[in-house]
Amino acid sequence: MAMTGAGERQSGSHPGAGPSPDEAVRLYETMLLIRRTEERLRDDAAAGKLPGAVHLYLGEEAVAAGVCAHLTDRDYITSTHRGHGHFLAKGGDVKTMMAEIWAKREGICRGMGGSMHVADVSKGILGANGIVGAGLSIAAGAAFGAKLDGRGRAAACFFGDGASNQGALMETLNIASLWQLPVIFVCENNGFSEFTPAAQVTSGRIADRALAFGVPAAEVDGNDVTDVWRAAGEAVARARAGGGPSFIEARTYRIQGHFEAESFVLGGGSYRDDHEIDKWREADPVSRFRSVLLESGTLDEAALGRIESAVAARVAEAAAFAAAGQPADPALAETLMFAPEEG
Amino acid sequence: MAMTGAGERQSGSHPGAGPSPDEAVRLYETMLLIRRTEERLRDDAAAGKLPGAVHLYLGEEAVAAGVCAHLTDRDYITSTHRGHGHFLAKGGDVKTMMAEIWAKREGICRGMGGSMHVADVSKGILGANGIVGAGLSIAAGAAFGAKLDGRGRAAACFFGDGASNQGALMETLNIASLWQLPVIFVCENNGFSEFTPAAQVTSGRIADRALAFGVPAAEVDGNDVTDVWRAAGEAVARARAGGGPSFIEARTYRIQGHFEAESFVLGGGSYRDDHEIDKWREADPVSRFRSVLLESGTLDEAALGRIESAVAARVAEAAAFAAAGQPADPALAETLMFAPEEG
Amino acid sequence: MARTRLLQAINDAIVEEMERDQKVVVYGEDVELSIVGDLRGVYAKFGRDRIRNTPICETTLTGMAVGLAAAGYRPVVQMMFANFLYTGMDSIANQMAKLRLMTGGQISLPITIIATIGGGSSNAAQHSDTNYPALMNLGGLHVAVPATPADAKGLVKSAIRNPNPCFVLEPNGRGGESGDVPDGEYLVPLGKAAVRREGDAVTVVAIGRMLKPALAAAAGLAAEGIGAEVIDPRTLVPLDYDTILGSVAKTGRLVVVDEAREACSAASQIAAVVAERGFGSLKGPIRRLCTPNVAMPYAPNAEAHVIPNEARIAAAVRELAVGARVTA
Amino acid sequence: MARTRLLQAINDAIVEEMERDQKVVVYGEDVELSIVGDLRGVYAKFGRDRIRNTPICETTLTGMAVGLAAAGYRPVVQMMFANFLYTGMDSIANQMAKLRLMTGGQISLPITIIATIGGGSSNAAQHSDTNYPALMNLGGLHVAVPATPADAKGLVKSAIRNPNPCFVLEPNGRGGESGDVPDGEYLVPLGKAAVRREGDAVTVVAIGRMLKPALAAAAGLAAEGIGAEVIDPRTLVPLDYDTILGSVAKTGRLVVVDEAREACSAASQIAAVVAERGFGSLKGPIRRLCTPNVAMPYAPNAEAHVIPNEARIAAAVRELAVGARVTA
Ligand SMILES: Cc1ncc(C[n+]2csc(CCOP(=O)(O)OP(=O)(O)O)c2C)c(N)n1
Ligand SMILES: Cc1ncc(C[n+]2csc(CCOP(=O)(O)OP(=O)(O)O)c2C)c(N)n1
Ligand SMILES: [Mg+2]
Ligand SMILES: [Mg+2]
Repeated sequence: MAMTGAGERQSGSHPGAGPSPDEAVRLYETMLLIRRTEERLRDDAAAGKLPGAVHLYLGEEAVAAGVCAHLTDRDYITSTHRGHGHFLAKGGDVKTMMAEIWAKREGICRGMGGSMHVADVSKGILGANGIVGAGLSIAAGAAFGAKLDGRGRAAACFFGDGASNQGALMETLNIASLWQLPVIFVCENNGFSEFTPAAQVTSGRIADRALAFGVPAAEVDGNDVTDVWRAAGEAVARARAGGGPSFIEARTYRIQGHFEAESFVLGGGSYRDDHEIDKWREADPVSRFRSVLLESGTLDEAALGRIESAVAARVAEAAAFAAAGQPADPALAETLMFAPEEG
Repeated sequence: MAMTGAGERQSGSHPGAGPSPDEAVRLYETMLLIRRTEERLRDDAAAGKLPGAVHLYLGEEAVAAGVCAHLTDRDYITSTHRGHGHFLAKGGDVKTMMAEIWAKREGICRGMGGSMHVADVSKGILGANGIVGAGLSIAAGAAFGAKLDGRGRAAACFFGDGASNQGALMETLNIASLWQLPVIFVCENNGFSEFTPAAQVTSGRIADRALAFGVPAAEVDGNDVTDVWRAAGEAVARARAGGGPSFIEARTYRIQGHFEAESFVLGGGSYRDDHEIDKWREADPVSRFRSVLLESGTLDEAALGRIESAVAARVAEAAAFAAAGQPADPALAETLMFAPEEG
Repeated sequence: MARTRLLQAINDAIVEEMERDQKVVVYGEDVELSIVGDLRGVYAKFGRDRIRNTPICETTLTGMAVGLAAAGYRPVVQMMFANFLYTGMDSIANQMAKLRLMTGGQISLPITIIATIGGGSSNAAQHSDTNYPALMNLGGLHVAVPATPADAKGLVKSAIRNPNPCFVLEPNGRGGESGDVPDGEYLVPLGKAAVRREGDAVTVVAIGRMLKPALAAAAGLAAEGIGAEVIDPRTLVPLDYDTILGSVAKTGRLVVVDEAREACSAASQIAAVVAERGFGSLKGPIRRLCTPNVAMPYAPNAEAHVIPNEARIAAAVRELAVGARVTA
Repeated sequence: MARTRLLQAINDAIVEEMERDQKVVVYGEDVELSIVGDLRGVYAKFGRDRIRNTPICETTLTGMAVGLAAAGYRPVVQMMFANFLYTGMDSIANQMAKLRLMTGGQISLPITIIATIGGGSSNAAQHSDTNYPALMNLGGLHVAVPATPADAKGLVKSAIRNPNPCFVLEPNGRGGESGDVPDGEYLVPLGKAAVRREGDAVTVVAIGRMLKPALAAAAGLAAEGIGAEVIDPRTLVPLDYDTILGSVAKTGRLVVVDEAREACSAASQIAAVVAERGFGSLKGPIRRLCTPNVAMPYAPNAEAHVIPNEARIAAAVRELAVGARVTA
């Protein structure tokens, strides 16, 4: 069953062919790379090694992995304050990303951006963004460019359930629908805006907001990478074929706090109970997909072990690279502000 | 059949009891007052007597009249750049409104606001507004206050089809639904944003945007004052009873240009054909309701004639008052900026 | 040389740049029929892939420009009245002005935003702001304020070719004004002021719509034997301080005329820089003539009361010049 | 007197005003648990009719404040970082700052908006703006920038009682700082600067978070025999020019320290007014120390490179003071 813009919302596990064995392996590698990287950053933050705030993607890996698997460097993504996973899934380099978060000269943004602004424009990663909802119109603009190019490029926009309450969402849904822009709206519904539960601030069903503008919408299990992959595959295919925008609401959960200083900021206050976190740990997208790979016979323990140690080595290498980096060049703050005039 | 928030949109003529004879007469008087006032302002603008831009409400009178008939001075409205009709229907004084548009000291805003900002806060008229969509959040705020007061007050927000593409609409629908605010969203769909037809810039059905947030929505014939009156009565009753927000899309048409300098600005360009205008002239809300009053025997020609000459006299008196007014006091621009500290 | 209206000069500049570079794409509310007038006929010439009407959603219009530029285009966004920039301010302030540094210089954003500023037409408070001070304070944005048709053409062309976000703020109500515009390719560099009239007694810096009354005042003062040197900065970011400081070095006296509200105005900025870098040449206080810190009133007489005009400019210059005579 | 953290002082002020006036209503994103920290415990004390979490929609948060105030309430809106004011700028600039004049004085808007400003915490460009210049230029808005816990309490209370829109901008990263706060009812009037240290050689005006390094510099300079008079304006609208001009009349020299970007900064505004009204007493150029016109970088060393600090303040004062000695 295809997504529908005819007022009918599609929910539940998403039909259609699943990823091939090779694709499945890549999906697992991507999720695992995000997982290990975020765990390392969690520990580095706890150890006071990171100067700024870090918002971690632990538990939400399947969304970035499942969507970006369908994109190439020629496609665009816009991301959020919780953007490490999107950056890595879209092919960003883990070493220069870590160096950026460490505020080092070798960072992908030369230490000028930090965790909330990791970007690699050469790979179509238009950047993590510290302004909730800002990525929506940027993605619409990139999709407008892609549409004018007529070369089948697409833009995916990641944003949270909290961001879906910014008017920018509806403005961009309207324009994307009218102009049939090749954009995929990916709402990562992890149930919270900071410490506020979605039920308190988000009325109705988020996917219905897309349907109201005639944008096909699907609700998927954001912790099932296959489900995300299928819905995203359909949406990206539609975009490339000139079929216009699509909306995917991925239900997921953030295992860490809103950001790594959360317990300090909360000062004893609490907004969710440990049972809820434990429940979601059991739905962990990485281990769930690991079992799928085993049961389907796609990979055996030995092969999985090889992948896992390879990823662990990459992350360790990246962390060492970041730690050994040089301090940022302060002069850049002034010299980089304006692009030099052409010709 | 009640409006519904259950995903079902209600369209077409609105059921339920109609206005009583007295109410019907008041509705006609209100529409006629707006009609004659706007005609006079149209002529004064053409004669170059009005310093600023004027956006006229000719042809849309039934919407303001039908909605405001259910409101008292204790209720609030927010209006648009096309706000004369809302001001008059909510009980604003035609003399001081005209004096304001003439930029006179006797104006309701002492000549500081003009046509786009006519307001009478003592009557709950929070003002015409030159920023498209700005009235939405102001109305939501006033409704929040009304809700906290718990005295059954309501706020109505008038806005156009063009304004419905501002993200502010969806933000306020969300908050109004969550907080069950006593606010009535009244979309005056006259088919155009300036010179741009709605089909080019407005996707889907506007009422569906409300339904996506669980806000009951109805589409009514905005040129049938009875239809508007019924839908608004239901919405205001719901608001007063603590039943939360409602959405009304009133289909109507503006007979004049976007503003009185339109033909000058268009410089020969055109965006609609005369047949369309003629078609809508035939659906003129004032003459339609006049026939209804006659046929229902509510009023005979003589009674109607008395009302019509009385209204004509009021408008002539208001225009004379405005013309005879003193120039605004320039010093006010500096002395009025800040309210004096209390106590 | 041809007599051209300011709106037409902007139109010519945009058409020329659209012909020159396929990547130039224009959008905004009602641009196809052009309610503002500076895009008339462009749609008929280029069609909807090069210029298109948008819904009313400024938040998205400014944000889309960032994405479209990132995708290799050169968006030209017509925002109508500069008051509507506030509605689209998030992407202007948090994205356009910051993305290049935040990405370590990976991105360049060749965006041109056009809007009209200023009062004098009884458009009232929500359609009369002169709000370039906020844009100047953001860093990362260029700001042009053409006062003549020739500059309007030359600055719009430079803005469109510039690899950074540029705001071109047309003086409201001057669409009808005519002036000579050089034929063919004509570019005015960003950051180069124009000395509109030479004089030795007092330097008068007049921004945008204030140039005309400043020149009128200067002409009148000449008859009194007071030589006012009138400088039109033309762009506020970058701002040609050298030309201003050079003039003050000669005259020793400065009046800055700015339609913006007084607090943190461009006039304050220019006065502060001269009080810092040109203090040695100052022979008297620096006078600023601005709109007071008020919302623009609707009534014509009230507007006239708050906006700087020829008489006030002449009085300020005269007051300083008297000092000049004494010390001379 | 009690040692209190700045965040706690704001919290105390809000609680006292909420107890004093039932019409004071607080809302914002995550105010119930208070992610910023200045509202901790308020929800438990007053419940959801007095303080409530909102969705993320700044455009509506600022607009609702206008309607809620028009309905007779005194909204206190916590906007978190001042960069998010841009997202809600339309209602700030086009409504709050203008509605009173546009309605001919019919309406008064007792709105308090609280947000944190400034860098120094590696929050990067989108969470570090010091953007009061834009607010100052709008007219119709009051702006307070408390630098001490006592002022934070006294200014928040005055802001909430004031019948006009007031912005209280907390210095980012100072939540932990403690200072003495008078017990009981304590109000600091809007528009009254504080002379934090007396001196005869150079006047140093230091805004908000810049007060601390300015006082440190002044202490060091005293050892060199250079008397710096340090003034904390406390509010930028209204701005206490008389106190500043009075001090310059004594010292003849002025340094203004402002974390805002240099162009059209509060420092430029203060310098311009002194160059206009205090020119006669000036013995040397006016020095401004600001953040250059850049987006705030992330790396701590790059932040330190652009934000004014004690060493730069001391150097600027010393430079002017040398002149002072010579002429003395
Ligand atoms: C415009 C804006 N408003 C507020 C914030 C503060 N803020 C940062 S993250 C966040 C919550 C976002 O929730 P959601 O969109 O669901 O993303 P999640 O953190 O859950 O991934 C808020 C309110 C911001 N960064 N930008
Ligand atoms: C924020 C903002 N953007 C643009 C404009 C310019 N403008 C004035 S009226 C208008 C069209 C409004 O259309 P609609 O909401 O349908 O109201 P109508 O004029 O049809 O009654 C536009 C774009 C404005 N005033 N404010
Ligand atoms: Mg969330
Ligand atoms: Mg319309």
